[in-house]
Amino acid sequence: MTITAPGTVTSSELLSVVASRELASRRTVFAGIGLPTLATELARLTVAPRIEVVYESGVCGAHPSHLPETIADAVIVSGAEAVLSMPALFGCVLQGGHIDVGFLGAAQIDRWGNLNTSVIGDWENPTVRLPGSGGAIEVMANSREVFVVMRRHNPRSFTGTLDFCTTPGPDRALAEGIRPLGAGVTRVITELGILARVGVGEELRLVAVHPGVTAHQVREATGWDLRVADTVETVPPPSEAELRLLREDVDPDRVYLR
Amino acid sequence: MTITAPGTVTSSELLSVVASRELASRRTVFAGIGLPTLATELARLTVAPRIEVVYESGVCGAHPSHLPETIADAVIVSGAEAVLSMPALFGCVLQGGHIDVGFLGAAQIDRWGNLNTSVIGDWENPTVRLPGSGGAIEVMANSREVFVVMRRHNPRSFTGTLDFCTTPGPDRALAEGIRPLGAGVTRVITELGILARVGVGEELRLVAVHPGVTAHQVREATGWDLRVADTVETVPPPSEAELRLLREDVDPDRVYLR
Amino acid sequence: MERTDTADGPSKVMSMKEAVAAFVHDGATVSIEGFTHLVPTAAGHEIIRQGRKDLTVVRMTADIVVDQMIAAGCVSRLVSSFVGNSSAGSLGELRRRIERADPAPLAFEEYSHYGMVCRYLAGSQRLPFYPLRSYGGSDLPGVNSDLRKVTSPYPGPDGEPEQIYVVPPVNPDVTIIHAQRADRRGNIQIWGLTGIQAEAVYAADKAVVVVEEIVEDEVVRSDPNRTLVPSHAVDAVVVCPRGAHPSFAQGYYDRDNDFYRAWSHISKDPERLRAWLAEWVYGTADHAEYVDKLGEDFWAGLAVGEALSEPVNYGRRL
Amino acid sequence: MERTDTADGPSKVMSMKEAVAAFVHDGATVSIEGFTHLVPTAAGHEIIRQGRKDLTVVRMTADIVVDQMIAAGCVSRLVSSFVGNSSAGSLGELRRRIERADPAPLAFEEYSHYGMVCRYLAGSQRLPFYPLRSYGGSDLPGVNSDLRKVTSPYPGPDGEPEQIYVVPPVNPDVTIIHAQRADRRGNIQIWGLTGIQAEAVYAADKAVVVVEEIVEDEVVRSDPNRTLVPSHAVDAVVVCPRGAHPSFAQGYYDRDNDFYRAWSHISKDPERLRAWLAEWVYGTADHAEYVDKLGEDFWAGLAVGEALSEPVNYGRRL
Repeated sequence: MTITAPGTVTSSELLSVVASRELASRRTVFAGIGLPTLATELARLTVAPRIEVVYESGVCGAHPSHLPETIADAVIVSGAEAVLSMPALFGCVLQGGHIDVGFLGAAQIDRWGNLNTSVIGDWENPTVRLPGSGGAIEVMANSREVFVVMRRHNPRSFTGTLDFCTTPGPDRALAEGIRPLGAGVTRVITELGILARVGVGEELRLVAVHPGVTAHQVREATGWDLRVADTVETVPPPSEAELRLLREDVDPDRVYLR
Repeated sequence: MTITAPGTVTSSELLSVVASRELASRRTVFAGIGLPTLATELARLTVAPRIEVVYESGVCGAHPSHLPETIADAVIVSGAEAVLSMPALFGCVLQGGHIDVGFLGAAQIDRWGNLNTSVIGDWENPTVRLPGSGGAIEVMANSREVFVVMRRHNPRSFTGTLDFCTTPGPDRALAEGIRPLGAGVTRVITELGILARVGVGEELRLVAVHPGVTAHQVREATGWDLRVADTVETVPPPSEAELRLLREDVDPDRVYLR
Repeated sequence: MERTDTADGPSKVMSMKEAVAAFVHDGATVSIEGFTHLVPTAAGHEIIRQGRKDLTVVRMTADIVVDQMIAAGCVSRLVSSFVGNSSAGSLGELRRRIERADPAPLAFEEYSHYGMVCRYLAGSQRLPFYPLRSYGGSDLPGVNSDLRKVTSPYPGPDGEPEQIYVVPPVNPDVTIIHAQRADRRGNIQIWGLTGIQAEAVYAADKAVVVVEEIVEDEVVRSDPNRTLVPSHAVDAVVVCPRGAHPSFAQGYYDRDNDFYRAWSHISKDPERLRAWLAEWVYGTADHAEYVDKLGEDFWAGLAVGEALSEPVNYGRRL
Repeated sequence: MERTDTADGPSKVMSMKEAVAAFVHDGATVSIEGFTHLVPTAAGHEIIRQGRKDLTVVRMTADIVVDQMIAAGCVSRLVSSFVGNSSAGSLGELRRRIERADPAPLAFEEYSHYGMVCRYLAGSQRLPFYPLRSYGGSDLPGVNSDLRKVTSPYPGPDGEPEQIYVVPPVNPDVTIIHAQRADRRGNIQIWGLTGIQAEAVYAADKAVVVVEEIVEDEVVRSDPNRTLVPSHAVDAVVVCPRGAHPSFAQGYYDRDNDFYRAWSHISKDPERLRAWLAEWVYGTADHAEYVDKLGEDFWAGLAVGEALSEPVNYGRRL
C-alpha cells in the first residue's frame, strides 16, 4: 500500500479522476477491474450519478459492499439488480448495443486505437504470451465508444506497428467490409495527457496534457508521428473534492489506488 | 363428459392405451396436451416408469397435482424439476437432440408422414385456416421418432396429396439437401389400427388392426394406395389393468377421456 | 402512483393509458409476448380503447387478445407461428379475415415456434440472421420468402458443404410483456414459464412491461438471478393487477379456461364479438374497471395456493 | 454416499474418482467451465492424480487449474479466450510452454470470450456455426482458420450484401462444471454468476457436475427456474464440498484471492510448481484431504455471511 503524502497525487489517482470526468452524461459502462472501477465509482459520485456498470461476468446494477477485487467478485453479486448468463450479457447487452462506454487496456495501441493483448513478438513463437482478448474484441466492436487507460506512455506501448492486432478498431473492420457498431477508441488517458479521436477515418490526436507536460514530450513518448490538436488543453489537476471522494469513499483501503 | 358403460371402451381410451404401449423403453417424450398426455401418463404407470415428458412451454420433469389442461398449465410448473426458457427448450433440448419421441397431430398426413396443419385449400386463399406449425416443424426435424395419434381415419385426413406441407418428414428434407436428426413419423395410431414406417425412404404400412377391423377397411379409409405388412397383427384390446389405471389414476375427472 | 424517482435513477412507472399513448403508435410493429402464461391482455385492451390502427403484431401464439385487436380494427399484419385459441377452439375473427377477407384482409407471415424464437434471438443479439435446423422440405419457404438458406463454411458430417435455413431478425418498435413484479426502475422478475420475453424485450426499440405489483428494491436485489430483464432494457413499468386475464400469473391467479372455451363461440359470431368488445373493453375505462366488473366471486374461482420457493444464500465475504 | 435410486429414476451420484475414471479418457476433449465463480478445481486435481494424457482442454478463462493440469502433463491442446491468472498475474507453466516449448510445446487455439460463448451455443444447439459481430479486422482469423465468414442472405443496412464472422460448434467429449446444489438424479441449481455452464453441458457428449451439496428433491422442485441444467443432460453428480477453491461458491465460501496472487510466484518457478503439485495434489488422496490439510482456521477466513433470497410463490389452482 502506498502511503500518500497530503497534496501528492499518485498516478492511479490522477488517471482515475481524469477518466471519471470523461464519463459525464454516459449511462452504461462496461468496465473491468482496477482503474476503470475507480473511475466509474468516482463518476457516480460526481458527474454521472445514474451510471450503470455492466460487468463481463454478467452483473448489471451492482451495489457492492466492498470494492470488488475481480469482475466476478461475490460482493458485486450480493444485492445486484440482475445477474445474466454470458450469452445474454455478450449477446443481448453488449452486441445488442446497450453499452455507451467500454473500458479497455492493452499492451500495445496504435494510432487508430487498434489494440494488442495477445503476444509480444510473433504469434507462433512469442517472446511474451499475453492473456489474449477476453471480451475486448466484443467490447470494441459493440460499445458506442471505448476509453483506454494506460499507466505507461512510451513508444513500446504506443507503437507504430502492433506486433499483433487482437482487438481492431472500426477502421480495420471496415477495411474488411465488416461494419462495427461504435466509434472505437475515443479517449486514451495516460500519465502524460489525453489522446482523442472522434471516429472512423480519424487518428488519435493529443488534445490535452497534464500540468507541466509538453506536447513535445508526449510526441517523444509515442511510437508514431502523433498529431497534435490546434489547441492543446491543460488537464485541470484533481480537485480536493475529487481526491477526497476517491480516497475516502471509493477506495478507502487503497485496493487499486496503488 | 361421456358416461362409459363398464366394458365399453371409448375411442380416447383405445388410442391412449395403444399409444402408451409404444412408449416402452423410451426416455424423453415431447408431448402436447390431450391424448399424448394420457398415453404418456399411462406409460409411466406401465411400460416406461422413468419416462420424462418435456413440454413445449419449457417444463422438464413435471410432477402435476392435476391433469394439465394446457401445455402451459400452472399445475405442471409447481413442483417441476426444471423450467427452461424457450430458446433453451427449443435450442438445447429439442434441436440439441435430447428427445426420443415427439407426439404430433395433423389435419392431413400423407404416405411419408408429412403433415399439414396450416390450411385446407390454397395457402393464399384457404377454405379453412388452421393454427399452423406451433413447434411441430421442430419436433419432426429433431426428435428421434414421431408418433401421430389421429382420432379419425378417413381419406380426407390420410391423403395422397397434402393441401400444404407444413411439417415435412425426413424424405422431403433430404430431397432439399437438408439432413434432419430423426426418422420422422414411425407410428400412426388411429381408431382403425397402426401404420408404421422405420425411416427414410419408407412409406407408412399397415402393421396392425384393432379387433374386428380388416386391412381392406383401412385401405378404403386411406387416401393413398396403402401398403400392408406381410403379417398384420391384431392389436390386443385394452386390458382391464390398463383401463383401470387410465380411468382411476390418470384421468379420473375424464378431462381428456371424452 | 409510485412516480417518485429512486436514488439510482428515474422511476419508469406510468399508467397503462400513458404507456400505450407514449409507446404504441399507428403503423408500428408491436410484439406482444407471453406463451400462454403472462399474456399482456390488459395492454391489448388499452390499445383497442385508444383506437390504434395499422399495427403489425408479432406474437408466437396469436390467441384471444390478438383476435380481439384484429376485430377492433387495430391490426393490418400478423407475424405468428400459431394462430389458434390454445386447445380450446378457433379464433373467429382471424379466420374470417384470412379465409374470406371479411370484413377486411389480414396480411399474415407464417413461421414455426422456433423460427419465431430465432427471429427474436437475432433481433436481440443484433445479428443479420439466425440459423436453425428446421424448414427443410416444408412448403413454408414457398409462401414466406424470408425463410432463406446459408451454406455453412465448415464441411458437414459427410465432408460435403452443408446448407441450413436461417430467419431474419425481428426488431419491433415496441415489445409489451406482462410480469409478476418489478422495481420502480424496471428490473423485471418473472418465474414459472419465462418463454421468449427477455429476448422480445431486447429485440425491441422500446419496451413496456406490465406487472402484477411493484416491489421494493430490496426484494428484487435479494435475488438478482430472478431478474429476467434488467432496467436498462425497459422504458415503462405499468402496474396492472390481473392484467393477464384470461391467461394466468403463476402464484397470483389461475388461467380462466372457461373463457378460452367461451371465446370460440363469442368470436364465431361477429355480432356477439362486437357486443363483447363494447361491454368489456370500450365499456370499461381501464383494466381496474374490467376486474371489478368480473367481481370478487369470479376472482375467488381463480385463486391459487401457496408454494414458496426455498431461499438460497447470496452471502458474500464478511 | 447417496447411491439410492429415487422414485423417478436412477441416482447419478458417484465419487470424484469414479466420475473421472468413467468419463475423462486419455486424448479426450474436456471442457471445464465456470467464469471465476464455481471453477471445478477439485475435478482438475483428480484428473492430475489419475494421470490423464493428451487432453484437449476447452476453457474460456484458462487459469490456475489449467496451468496445473498443463504442468502435470495432462494437456496437449488448449482452446481458450483468456490465458491469465485473473488480474493477479501470469500462468508460469502456460507461458513457458507457449513461449519456449519448455518442457514441451502446447497447441493453442485463440478466441475471444464471445467467440467461445458462440462455440458453446452452436454446440449445444447442434448448429453447424454461430454468427457474431466480432473479428472484423482482427489478426486472429489469420492464426485461427476456424474463424470464417458467411454472407447474409438478407441485404445489409445499406442494401448491399453483408458479411459476418462465424465460429464452429464445440462438442466436448465431456464437460465438467461445479454447482452449488443438485438432487440425486442431476437436476443442477446454480445462483450468482451462471456463466456459460448450461450451454457447455448441453454441448457435451457427457457431463460431470461437481456440487457443494446434494439436496432433497423437494428443495429443487420448490424453485424449478433455479435449475440451470435438467437431469436429462447430466451423467454424473459428484459431491465435493469446497471443490471450487481457490475459486468461490456464492453463499458457501469466498474466493481465495491470496492464493491467486501466490500462484503467479509458484508457477513462475518450475521447481516450486512441482513441489506444490507433489504436496497438494499427488500428496492428497482426494479433495477431502486437501480441504483438511488447509485447516478450519483457513476456511474460517473464507466464510461468507447470509443474504437469503426472498421467496416467490409457485402456487397453482386449489
